[in-house]
This record gives sequence, structure tokens and C-alpha cells, in this order.
Amino acid sequence: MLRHTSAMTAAAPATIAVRVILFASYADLAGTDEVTATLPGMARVTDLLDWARATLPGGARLPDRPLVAVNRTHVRLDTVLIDGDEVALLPPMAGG
Amino acid sequence: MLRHTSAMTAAAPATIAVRVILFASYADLAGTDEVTATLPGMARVTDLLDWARATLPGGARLPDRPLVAVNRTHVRLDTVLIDGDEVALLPPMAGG
Amino acid sequence: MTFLTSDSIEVEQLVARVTNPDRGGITTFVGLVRNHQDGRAVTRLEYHAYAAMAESECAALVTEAQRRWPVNVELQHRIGCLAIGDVAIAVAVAGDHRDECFEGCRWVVEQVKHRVPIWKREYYADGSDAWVDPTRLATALTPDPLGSVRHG
Amino acid sequence: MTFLTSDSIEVEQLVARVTNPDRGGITTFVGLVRNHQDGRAVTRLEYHAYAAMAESECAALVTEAQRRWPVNVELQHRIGCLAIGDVAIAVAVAGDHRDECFEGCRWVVEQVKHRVPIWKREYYADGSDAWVDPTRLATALTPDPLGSVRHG
Repeated sequence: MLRHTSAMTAAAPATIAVRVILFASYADLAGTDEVTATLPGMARVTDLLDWARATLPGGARLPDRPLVAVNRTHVRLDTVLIDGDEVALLPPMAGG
Repeated sequence: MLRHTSAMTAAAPATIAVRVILFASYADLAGTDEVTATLPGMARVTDLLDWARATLPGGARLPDRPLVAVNRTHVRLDTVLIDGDEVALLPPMAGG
Repeated sequence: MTFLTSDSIEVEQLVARVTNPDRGGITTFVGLVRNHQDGRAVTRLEYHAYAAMAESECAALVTEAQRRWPVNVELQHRIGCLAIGDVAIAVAVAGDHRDECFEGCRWVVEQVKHRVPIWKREYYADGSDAWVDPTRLATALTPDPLGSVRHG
Repeated sequence: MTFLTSDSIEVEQLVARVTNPDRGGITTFVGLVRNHQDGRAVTRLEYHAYAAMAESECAALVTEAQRRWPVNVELQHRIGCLAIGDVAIAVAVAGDHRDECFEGCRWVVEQVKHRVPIWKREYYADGSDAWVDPTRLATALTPDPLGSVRHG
């Protein structure tokens, strides 16, 4: 709630930069485990995923609705991003 | 089944002797942990319980339907006894 | 090894005996002597058993667990005098998957309570003592040790 | 202590940390590296984690377990290279009664699988390797790590 409200009451910046981190099979696909994405202000996680599919090597093979964490918390795909967020693309988890 | 059938096809003896063993609170009540009961042939566990209630110190305080084992196996109270059986009167179990 | 022991139960040894490179999980349950029961302070206790029958009942329920689930089961129950914190019972169940480990372990613990002739005498801080009757506790279920018994 | 460790997990130490004279039972689950998976011979494996998030998710689920049930919970997950038979995860749950020990332990194990960002790469006897995708296994449930997440 705090994230959304602050993004809406402040003037939205023209662009934001988010740190995208990749793990396991996604890192293997992309050939990297970290990249910076520049997105329009008020971009959502879904926008970041569109960017990743278009930009990252192997990005087209991301599932329709991958698991995503923002700043180390599982989030819904309609979450609005803000400048400086750490966005993690999480392959299916296999702990335990 | 074997117990019942053999008892019915052989001539039933006039009396049988069974070894009655008592544990925990029942042994405390009776003041002993072993006694021999002489019962009519074809007596059932219920008959043994009647005998115990009438004969053993504290026997009147046995519950209506105590747990009983014959020869180390849990049995129903209508089980027919045969000569030489080991009949255990089991207070509520409290293992684990 | 017998299922009943008057020595300390070595949980790690039970676990080691069910461990196998083919098994992916182990669920263990350890029952300990608590310092309280039904609001009374407990100082120590004694477990007594109908030893011959307790051994055969434990063997039967371990065999049955291993027939119901694809698991390896080890079980020990302490008898004699126990202090607070002592291990009273330990059950270790190894299986391919966590489902059968948890289900099998839980089932064995319940079966021990319902079928195995063991009794517990608690000694209280006020100097009194009593045989524990689980059927009189508020949380009691009626035991049915005859679930799988043939008629006499 | 951290929830993730690249050293061997000492199950006895986890159990010791939940042990308390006030608690009557301890349920433990240990997940081991099996020598097979979906019919393939496995020789070793690697666990990778999003370490900072995995730590915070483990802390959150342990706190939640201890709020849901009157229990003490300890949890560790191994990361890095593991051999067959190594302990991958250990969960120890102590409580007054066996109900909450079993329920709490099972819940923690499920939550780790569904919420904690850890991945497993298996190495097979034929020289190949693969990242394990539990959602593609026959027994898979769809994970829902968002069960308790606020909207963004």
C-alpha cells in the first residue's frame, strides 16, 4: 500500500531504473545473473517481464506468470515498481 | 477361530485353570500381580471378570469393560478361555 | 535390539538404522518427560510394561506400518525410572517422500498409545504419585486396541 | 545461526535448541539427498539460493509457525554441493503435545518448499545435469508463495 500511494502522490518520474537479478535456470538462459532495466515511470512487474522477454537472451522462454520478488518479498505481477527496486525473477523453487 | 472350534469339538473339560496377571493400578488394587483362577469349562473372559470382581481384593473396582489380553494378544470379552491360558487384565495404557 | 529398553534411548542410533541412500526423508518423533501434567508439577516417573506382550505388539505395529507405507520404521520405548527431560519414546520413519514419513510416524506413535501395554506412574512435587489414566484426561480418545483382532 | 548453511547440518544441535523441560514432544524432519529421482540415478547435487530473501522467508515462516501453534521451531537448509545421503534440510519442532509437533513440523516443511527461494541442480549418472522443476513432477502441487502477501 505504501509503495503504491507514494508512487501516485509524488510526481511520477519519466523513467525508473531497477536492478533485475536472475537465478538458476533463468540465469543460465540469460547468461547473466544481474542486469539493470530502465522502464517508464509507474511501470509494473508485468512491464518489466515484457522488457525481459524482449531484451534478455532466452527471455522469450520465461513462463507466462513467473514468480517475482521485489526487494526480497514475493509480489503480485501487478505491483508498481519504483526507482531502485531489486526485482528478482524466480524459477520454480526446489528447496526442502 | 481355532481356539473356539477346538474348544467346541473336544469334550469340554469340567474345569479349567488360567493364569491371571495384573499390572499397574490393578496390581496395586489386588495387592498381587499374579493369581490362578479355576473356572468352568467353556468359560469366557466375562466369566473370568466376574470371578475377579468377586474374588480379588479391590476387584469390585474393575471397570465394566476392562482391556484384556489372552496369551499376549488383545481379545474381545466374549473370547472363550481354555486351560492354561495367560489372561492379563490391562489398566488404561499410558505409553508414548 | 528390543523395542523396550531400561537404558537411555539413543535417538541418533534409531535414525541411523532407518537411513538409506534410497530414502529421501526421515520423520522422527521423540516423547520426553515433561515437568508438568494437567497443571501439576512432575518430578520423575516410572514406566512399567507387560514386557512380552509389549514387544510383540511393537513388532506387529512396525510390520504393519511398513506394509501400509513404503517406509523403514524403528521404535523404542523406555521403561523403568525416568527423570525430567529423558526420552520416553522415539520413532524414526524413513521413506522416499515426506508424505509417508509424516503419516507413518504419526500412525506408529498413535498405535503405541492405543495398543502397547505400558503404564506410567507420575511422581509429583507435593510428594504424591499416581498411575496415569489417559482415558480420564480432557483430551482423551477412547482407545480401541481391538481394531485388528480376530474373535476368540 | 543462519537458516542457510554451506556446512553439514547437525540435526542433534537443532533438536537440542528446541528441547525444553516444559515440552513433551519433538517432531523432526530431515530431508536427505537420494540416489534417484524420477527414475534417474543421481550422483550429487547443488542447492543455490537467493540468500538474503531465503533468510527472511525462513525467519518469517518460523515466526508464523510459532504464532499458529505453541511450539519452538528450528530450521536449517543446506546450500552448495551435496553428496548422496547428505542432509539437505532439517526441521525440529518441540511442543507440549504430539498434535502440534506433527502439524507444525509438516507445515514448516511445506512452507519451505513453497516460499523459500532455493533451487536444486541434479547431476545424473549419465553425466548430464538439470535444474529441478517441482511443478513438472507428476506429484506437483502449484506453489502459491503469495498466500500472505500484500498488494504492491
